[in-house]
Amino acid sequence: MTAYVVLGGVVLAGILLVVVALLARWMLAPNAPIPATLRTYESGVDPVGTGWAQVHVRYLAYAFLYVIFAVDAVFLFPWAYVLRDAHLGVASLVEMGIFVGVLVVGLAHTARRGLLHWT
Amino acid sequence: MGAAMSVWEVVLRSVAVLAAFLVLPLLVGFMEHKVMAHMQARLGPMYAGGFHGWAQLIADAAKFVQKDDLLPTAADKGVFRLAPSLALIPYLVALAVVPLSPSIVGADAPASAVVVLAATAVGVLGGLMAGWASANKYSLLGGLRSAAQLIAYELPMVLAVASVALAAGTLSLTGIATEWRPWWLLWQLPAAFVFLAGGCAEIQRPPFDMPLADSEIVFGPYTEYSGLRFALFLLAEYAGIVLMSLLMSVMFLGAWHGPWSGPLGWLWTILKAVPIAFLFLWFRNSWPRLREDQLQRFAWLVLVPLALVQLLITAVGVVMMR
Amino acid sequence: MIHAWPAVVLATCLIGIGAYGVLARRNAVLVLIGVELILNGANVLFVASGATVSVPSTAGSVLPLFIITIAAAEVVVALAVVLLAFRASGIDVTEKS
Amino acid sequence: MTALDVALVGFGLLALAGALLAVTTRHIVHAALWLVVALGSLAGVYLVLGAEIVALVQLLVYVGAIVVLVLFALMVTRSPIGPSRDHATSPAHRGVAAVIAAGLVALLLAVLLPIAGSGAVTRQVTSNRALGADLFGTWAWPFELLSLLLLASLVAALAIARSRAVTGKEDA
Repeated sequence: MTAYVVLGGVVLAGILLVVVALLARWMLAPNAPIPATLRTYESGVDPVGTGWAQVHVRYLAYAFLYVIFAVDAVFLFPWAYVLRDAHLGVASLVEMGIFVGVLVVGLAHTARRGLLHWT
Repeated sequence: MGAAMSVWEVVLRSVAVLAAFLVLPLLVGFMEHKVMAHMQARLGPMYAGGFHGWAQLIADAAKFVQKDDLLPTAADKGVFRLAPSLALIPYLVALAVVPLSPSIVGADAPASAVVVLAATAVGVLGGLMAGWASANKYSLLGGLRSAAQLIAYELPMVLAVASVALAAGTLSLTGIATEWRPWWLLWQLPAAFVFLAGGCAEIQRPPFDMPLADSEIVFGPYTEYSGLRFALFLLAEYAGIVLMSLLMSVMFLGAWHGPWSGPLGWLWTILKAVPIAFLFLWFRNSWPRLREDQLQRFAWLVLVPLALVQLLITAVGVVMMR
Repeated sequence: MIHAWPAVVLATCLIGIGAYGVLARRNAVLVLIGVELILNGANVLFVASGATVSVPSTAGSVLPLFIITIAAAEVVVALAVVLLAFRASGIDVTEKS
Repeated sequence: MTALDVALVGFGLLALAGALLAVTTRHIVHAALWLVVALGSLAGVYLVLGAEIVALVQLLVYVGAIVVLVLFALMVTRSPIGPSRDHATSPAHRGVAAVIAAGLVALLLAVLLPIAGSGAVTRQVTSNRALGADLFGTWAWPFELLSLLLLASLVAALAIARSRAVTGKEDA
């Protein structure tokens, strides 16, 4: 687990990098904002409404799919250690086959309902 | 790596990883300048630094630092400021666990393959935060596209990594590369393809650059960013190319396996990563952008099933050969 | 060497904060955030007891994995319902992206 | 206090601060982002407690998937920049909630602290290999049931999210 101490050090180094970079900018860059440069950029046209706009719900369907399959993928990792095991190897193959098979039904269902096709 | 590690060693390792993180993306960026130029029958940068414009990106960095860093009035200031770091630092963490040779590795975590995946999964938040905090419709749309794309392609990548981890019987990248045998090139070929496509989408390079799509939504989540913060996003993109190329090399191409691999192992790992990085640049020059829905369909109906079939092949192979 | 009680205090406080979030918030998504905190408090307890028992046991790691899975399933269904409620409130969320 | 204790308390305080801000901030999207801070620090807590896989899964699934889903849901519904008063509850309401939450904490502490003990013990690091063996051995049946739960929730969520009943039109 000592590797994670190094990873902590690496994260601190990354934060330090960003801080030093922004400090350099603070010292070197001019800061002369005018209202026009601070306005929301909408391709040269005057901005309409506020920045928040409603976007399509279809993105949520992808997120649903991902969350479900991400947790499925989680169990693949411990599996890597078990598959070579003399006692559990074949049994775990069958268990994982059923587990993934059930979820593939979900993916097939999603595809059949046309959620992955836009018009 | 011994159980006890002095503070100095931790500092030294962190600084070494940081140095690699700053130098390698510059090399890839320069390679892109030149490769792209020659593919388009141009010369590319020729002046900065003298020899074929080698210092062009350093000059660019000096320019970015001196540019006015705009903070739009309507933006959510705190989140807006934080987003570039959140896009950048995960790649640094991921790079820290990638081994160049059995002994040259920043942090040899027991489950380093999962560390890489967890880090890139956290990186998704960077684009989403940038898109939302910019208070710009293009940005929000780009941020959503970016997050939807990253999560859609994260999954095939997870499955591809799981496949090699199964084949090697370990979650450590060092362990995977040690167990690697030349015939894995064939056995793990579908996983390698899935990882390459997923990796290309993960770093949002053409043909998977819908989140940026300059002709549709200006520059996606980065529309409102300027100066140094924008440069940090760019650095993250090139660090992503470095990371994905090295991972391909370590997991699928055998990393340090090759003649004289003892002392020169690290050189093999890097030499195997260079063609992959070249591929990413080549893709950008050869292929047009996909459409948003085509992108999602490709992930869910091609890559995920392919990766699942690969998992089955790997698992049955491991059980048969045991 | 490690003490068990800081982890227990952390878990308890997380559960308390989560409960406050569930009780004091009216936005459904914010209530959900409170629920997630409660679930994480339970996870901390599991992991802490797995780390401090005298006999090595993996249950302290397996059960959190299960809880995370169940949390994922719960969030997916809950957010689908939230979305439905939002549509039912008469706002058109089908605007072309 | 040992080095592990210091690390645990550090990550724990960070997690508590994130959690507290997540349930009190008036900015809806900020609440989800503070939740990221809380969940990320908890991954650190799990690492200190020697549960590597749980820590990484926390980042991969909780931060990378569940919070992203929550942010998606916020962004397709209503999430303006700046504080939002629509969902605020009255101070009395919040006071009662705080009292109930404090009571819950006191009750749980009274039960759990005596069990936890006050002495230092050896930290057990969970081996990834043992975790796999138990998951596919001892816990095989709950594991299989989880796949059914996930399938059911996916189908249900898609059915709800696309129900025609409310908007009366089908788009996609």
